Amino acid sequence: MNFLLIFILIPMLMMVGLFFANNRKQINLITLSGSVLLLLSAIGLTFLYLHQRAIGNTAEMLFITDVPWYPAFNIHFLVGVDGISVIMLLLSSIIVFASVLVSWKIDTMPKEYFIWFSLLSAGAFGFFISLDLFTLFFFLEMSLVPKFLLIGIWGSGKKEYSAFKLALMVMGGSVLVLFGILGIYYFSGAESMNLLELAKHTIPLNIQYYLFVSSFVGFGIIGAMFPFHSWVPDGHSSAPTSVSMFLSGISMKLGAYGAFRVAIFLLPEAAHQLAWIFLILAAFSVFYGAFTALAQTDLKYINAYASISHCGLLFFAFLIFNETAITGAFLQMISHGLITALFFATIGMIYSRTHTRMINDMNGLMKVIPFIGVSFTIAGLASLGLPGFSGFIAEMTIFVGAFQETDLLHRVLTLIAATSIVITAVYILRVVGKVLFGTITNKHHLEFADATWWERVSVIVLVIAIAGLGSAPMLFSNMINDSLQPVLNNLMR
Amino acid sequence: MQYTLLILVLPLLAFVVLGLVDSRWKARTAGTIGTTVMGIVAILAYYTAWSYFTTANPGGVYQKFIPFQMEWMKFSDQLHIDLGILIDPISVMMLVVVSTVSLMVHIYSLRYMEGEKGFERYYAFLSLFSFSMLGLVVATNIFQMYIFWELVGVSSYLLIGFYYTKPEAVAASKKAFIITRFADLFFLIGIFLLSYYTRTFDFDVLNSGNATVFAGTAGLSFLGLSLMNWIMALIFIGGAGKSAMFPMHIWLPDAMEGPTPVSALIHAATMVVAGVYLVARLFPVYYFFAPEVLHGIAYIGIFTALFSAVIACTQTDIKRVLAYSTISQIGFMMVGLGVSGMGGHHGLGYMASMFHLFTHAMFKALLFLGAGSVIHAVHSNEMNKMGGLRKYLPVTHITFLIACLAIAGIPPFSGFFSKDEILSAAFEFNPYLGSLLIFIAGLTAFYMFRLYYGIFWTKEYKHEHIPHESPLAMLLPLIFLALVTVFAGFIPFGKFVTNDGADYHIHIDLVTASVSVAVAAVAIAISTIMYRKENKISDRIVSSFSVFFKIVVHKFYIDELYMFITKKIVFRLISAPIAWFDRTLVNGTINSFATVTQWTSLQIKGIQTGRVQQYAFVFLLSTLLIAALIIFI
Amino acid sequence: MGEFFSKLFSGTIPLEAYIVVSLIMFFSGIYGFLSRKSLLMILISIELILNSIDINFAVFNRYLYPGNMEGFFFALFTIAISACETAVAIAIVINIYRNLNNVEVDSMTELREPSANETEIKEVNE
Amino acid sequence: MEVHIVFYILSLIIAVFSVMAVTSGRLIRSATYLLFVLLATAGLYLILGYQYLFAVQTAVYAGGIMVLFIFAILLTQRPGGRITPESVKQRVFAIILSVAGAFFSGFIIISNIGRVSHLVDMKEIDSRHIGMTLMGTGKFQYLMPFEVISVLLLACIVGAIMIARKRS
Repeated sequence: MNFLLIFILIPMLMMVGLFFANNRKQINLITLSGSVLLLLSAIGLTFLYLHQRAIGNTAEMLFITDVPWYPAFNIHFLVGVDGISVIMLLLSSIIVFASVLVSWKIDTMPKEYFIWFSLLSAGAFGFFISLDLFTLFFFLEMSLVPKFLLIGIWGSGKKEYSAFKLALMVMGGSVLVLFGILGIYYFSGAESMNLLELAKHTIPLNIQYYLFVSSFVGFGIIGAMFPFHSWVPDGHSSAPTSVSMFLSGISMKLGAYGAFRVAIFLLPEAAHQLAWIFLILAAFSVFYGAFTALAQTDLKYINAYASISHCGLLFFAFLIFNETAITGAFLQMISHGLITALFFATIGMIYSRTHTRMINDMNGLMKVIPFIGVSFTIAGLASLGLPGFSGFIAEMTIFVGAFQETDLLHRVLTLIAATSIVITAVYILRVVGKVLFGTITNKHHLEFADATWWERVSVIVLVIAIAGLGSAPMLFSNMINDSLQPVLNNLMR
Repeated sequence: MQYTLLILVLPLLAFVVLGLVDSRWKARTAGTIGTTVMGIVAILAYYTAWSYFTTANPGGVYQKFIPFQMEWMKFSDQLHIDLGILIDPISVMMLVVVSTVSLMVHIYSLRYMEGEKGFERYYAFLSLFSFSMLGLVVATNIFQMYIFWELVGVSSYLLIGFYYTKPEAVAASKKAFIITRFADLFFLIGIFLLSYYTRTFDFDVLNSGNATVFAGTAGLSFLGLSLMNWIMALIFIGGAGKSAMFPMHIWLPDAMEGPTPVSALIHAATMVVAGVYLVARLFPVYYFFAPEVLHGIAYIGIFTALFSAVIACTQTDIKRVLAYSTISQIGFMMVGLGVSGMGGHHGLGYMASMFHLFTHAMFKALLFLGAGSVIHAVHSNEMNKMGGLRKYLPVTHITFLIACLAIAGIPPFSGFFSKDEILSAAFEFNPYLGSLLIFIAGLTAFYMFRLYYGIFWTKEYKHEHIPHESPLAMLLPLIFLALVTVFAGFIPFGKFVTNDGADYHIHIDLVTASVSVAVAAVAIAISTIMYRKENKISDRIVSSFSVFFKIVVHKFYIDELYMFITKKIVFRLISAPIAWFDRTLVNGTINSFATVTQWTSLQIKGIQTGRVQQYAFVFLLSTLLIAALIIFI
Repeated sequence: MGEFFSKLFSGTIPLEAYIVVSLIMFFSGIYGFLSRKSLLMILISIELILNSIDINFAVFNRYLYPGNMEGFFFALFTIAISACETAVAIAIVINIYRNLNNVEVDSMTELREPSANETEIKEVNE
Repeated sequence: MEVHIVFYILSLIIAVFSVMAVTSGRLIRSATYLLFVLLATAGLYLILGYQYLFAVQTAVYAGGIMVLFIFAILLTQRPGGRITPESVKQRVFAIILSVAGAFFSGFIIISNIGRVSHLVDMKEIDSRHIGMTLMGTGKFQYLMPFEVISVLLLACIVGAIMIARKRS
């Protein structure tokens, strides 16, 4: 039995278990033990992977399982991991663990909530381990429906609107992705949906153009690239806390990961030719998200736009096509995933106490809820790229990579993207200053209780992950680097 | 010299421990831990200095040591960030300065901050700051420097905003962070460009003076300036931001909202001279590859010195006066570096600048701590709430006076020696520059004594309760720093710190010295006449220059300009329109897809009226038509 | 002329004659179904239609397949079914009358979706 | 000869009263006209030699269904009240359609005249035969539909009562 299947099996078993659970205690036990197991398996997988590499296993993908699924179309259930997938799994399991803890005491229909949440995580995990285009698409779709329900039922504010918007836009993205995938399958002549197999075939350039645009835009919608980002602010702000964490921490990464694995890896020539268009969009996205965040007054909107800005940076880095920048992009993926999850977690905690997310309605919360306040500040500082936290490493790697390209377009776009460093500081400090500092003006706010133990555990796990990545980046960057070579070879052919 | 690693590790540990336990320990325990750690660090720093300066110059030239180095992050085969410790004359000198001032502030704060809420937090932040600043000065490469540069920035942010319930403090901390961050962006771009063309971050390689390192930039220029000039200018902007050079000086006076010991440590002695240290660190690169920028630094330095000295003459908040004086003195240091050459007598400016950095750190820390003592006694920052305090605060008074004399450049206090070297270097570079510098030195003497008289002489302010001298823990640092201020001038600084590592014997240029002392003496005299006793002279002068005075009091409206740029331009003209664009156009487009779909479906739905007769009609009609079609065609 | 009349009144009655009669009945029923508002009128129209079909069944059976009885029985069953239909329909009509106090088709709108011109397009937007 | 005359009279009755039944302004009159039509139809069956069908038509239609109609009309209409007139548009459309349909069908009938019109014999079907056919299970025998219809009738009776009963 393949180790990777654990990542799909555990959520599935959780769903079954939850289905038969009949009291709160059992639900809590199942969700907690499931998420802890996931986290442990991810850590275990990391070590297994490092061990395999250490004993000299240089295969491109490890732990491969290949089961024919629908032979008529050469569809296989094909999973396997390289360093990138391993760290994405690690990221996902950390976020799943943290978000389960944050929603630990959700009041309405906890059983159903966690069932859908498990399905959502199964989709994400499956996505990261699949090597077959169809399997990939299957898991991408699998994670879509739960989002719609989770936001539509357990959300707040304009939840129906947001749920519909998110589901429809992401579905639109999926359609484009599907178009790209089928195009790749038919035109490559590989008679296989296997990523590695497809990479060996060259698709005619004029067809690659269409397929690249289609699949990149499709994944761009899922990954919230300007101008396809408009589901992000509404979706994030309406979603319940843990779903917000999951959405921005993992779901948006599905888009970027897919764009890399499918669009860039399989269509390298078109990627080279068309990169400039998307490079401009991505650089603008960075700048745009940051400035928009500056004008927001809702905490979740601020973070949503910050996510757009940071994810724009990620696409920007991918499209530079050099090793350093792409390494940076993956570091940014993990880093942003963790930071934004921490952000949403703390915002959720604040919201559950104040029942408002408008920064103008809050003041001086640091005094009453110091733990949450400190966590929020840490999230802010990490987000603005303070050394010692992961954001710094990721941004620096990206920019070092970006500065390797000397032509005018890259230089100008890099400078535009780099301005976000300052703007990020401005909006983060504005929020921190308004919400946490100052004196409390609302008398009710004096009665708040600080974080409960499960909230603390969730925050601490995230902070440790952020600080760990920020202070020992080499481990992860080496894992990414190991796995980048095939892609780079493909890009340079 | 592996033990130097402890200098960094100990404060970091202290930060982590103090930060984690937060308020679970008694305040005093936290303070003691912090202070003890800092004491050990200071001892280690002194030991390092002693062993380095006594043993490391075989053949009369100081060697560089890298006792510790590890690869931290690898970008590509050539580019990687290392974390390490670089021991050379200036880093050792800075180690001494930072650890000394930090230790003094730690001791001083034990009583000054006593009873404050968040005492442990305060010490945690102080430790964090000490760690970052020490890491900054021993950085082996420019990227490590940037990392610690950011860390000092954030610890400064945290400490300025220590009184987080005070809106001014919060605003000031934000301002400080954002402005330095803005400058750091340029620094960072400079680093990226530099590293791209030189394929290294290492100071060792950069400072080797080897032109092949910079071969990548040869022949490249942009807007008429060579690329190296651009890069070094960008890097200098970063330094200028931290060192509060015009026009990025506005954060420093506001930063005085933080606790006074913090101002002494961060905003007078250590962090704000990081920019000077950066230029000194990269001096060979500036000198050989970007001389135009180096001269630019001199001009910016002198303009800032003049500008802030003028403002300092009009301020009434004693900490703000000191802040402007700090800016002005950093301007002096920048001038020293800007006019310097390489090696031997040409390197006088460099040596002088470092010397001034050293002495300034001591006497400015002393001034701030003294001001803190005064504030502690009268609970106000405003000069008009003081006056006649010399009777109540004798020790503070004496030490403050010593510091004033030192900054005014009166021999034999340390400031005289260091400032005099800068003046000589400036005269050699350009006599006009030198003269202007002497004038600024005179202004310095004037406003410092205005401050001194305003606090300790003039008419006595009626206090609600009689001010009393500060406790011993606060006085000890004052006395220690006063002693250093008195005697530091006699350190043969040229023996230790020069830009080529070789020995340089300081000799005092008598002409320059006498002129500057005379100017200072006259300035002090004028100040004495105007401010020692309460009189109308100053008011009369103010009223005769009322317009000019008003402009100066408002700090030349630079703050207002910044507010205009940020509020009006960034928020109103960029951010708000983009947000509007996002909500209406981008989002509107997406929504319009939905609206159009819904509209279409409603139109189609209109056919399904729900009227049976209509259905029957359509059904029959269609049947008829189809039948007709079948039959007739 | 006389020849025509004699033809009309001699020999067997042609099949078409019956069909024409049933045709008139059928289209009267159609007219009634389409034009009348009262549910009872519609029911009456339906009866007319059914009846005309019955005639057709019987006639075709008699003329074309006189040996068989399919048409005959079909007509028989149709009569039975129309009886059922009428019974249920009238029960419904009475029930509707109780609720709405009239029996017009247009007044029965309870279960109908409002049409486009009756409702404004709901703004999806905030 | 007599048969012809009877047929023409019956046809005339059917044609006229059908049209009147659907155009009349009063329900009770419509119902009456319908009754005439139904009876005339029964007459046609008689001409065709289907006495049994004639009996059923008379009993079920003209008897049972008409009674139902009249009850319904009496229950739902105020005495002497006219039903609200329909819109002209609706009528015009209905007329156009039905006339067009009639012409169309008529055209087909006319164009096919004479193809199938030979009546072989007109002899009456005896009731025994009908009974056997209805109850038999062999080919061309109708026990199954008969039973289905019976069940349907039962269901209709129950359903009609269920629907029409007053809810408390």
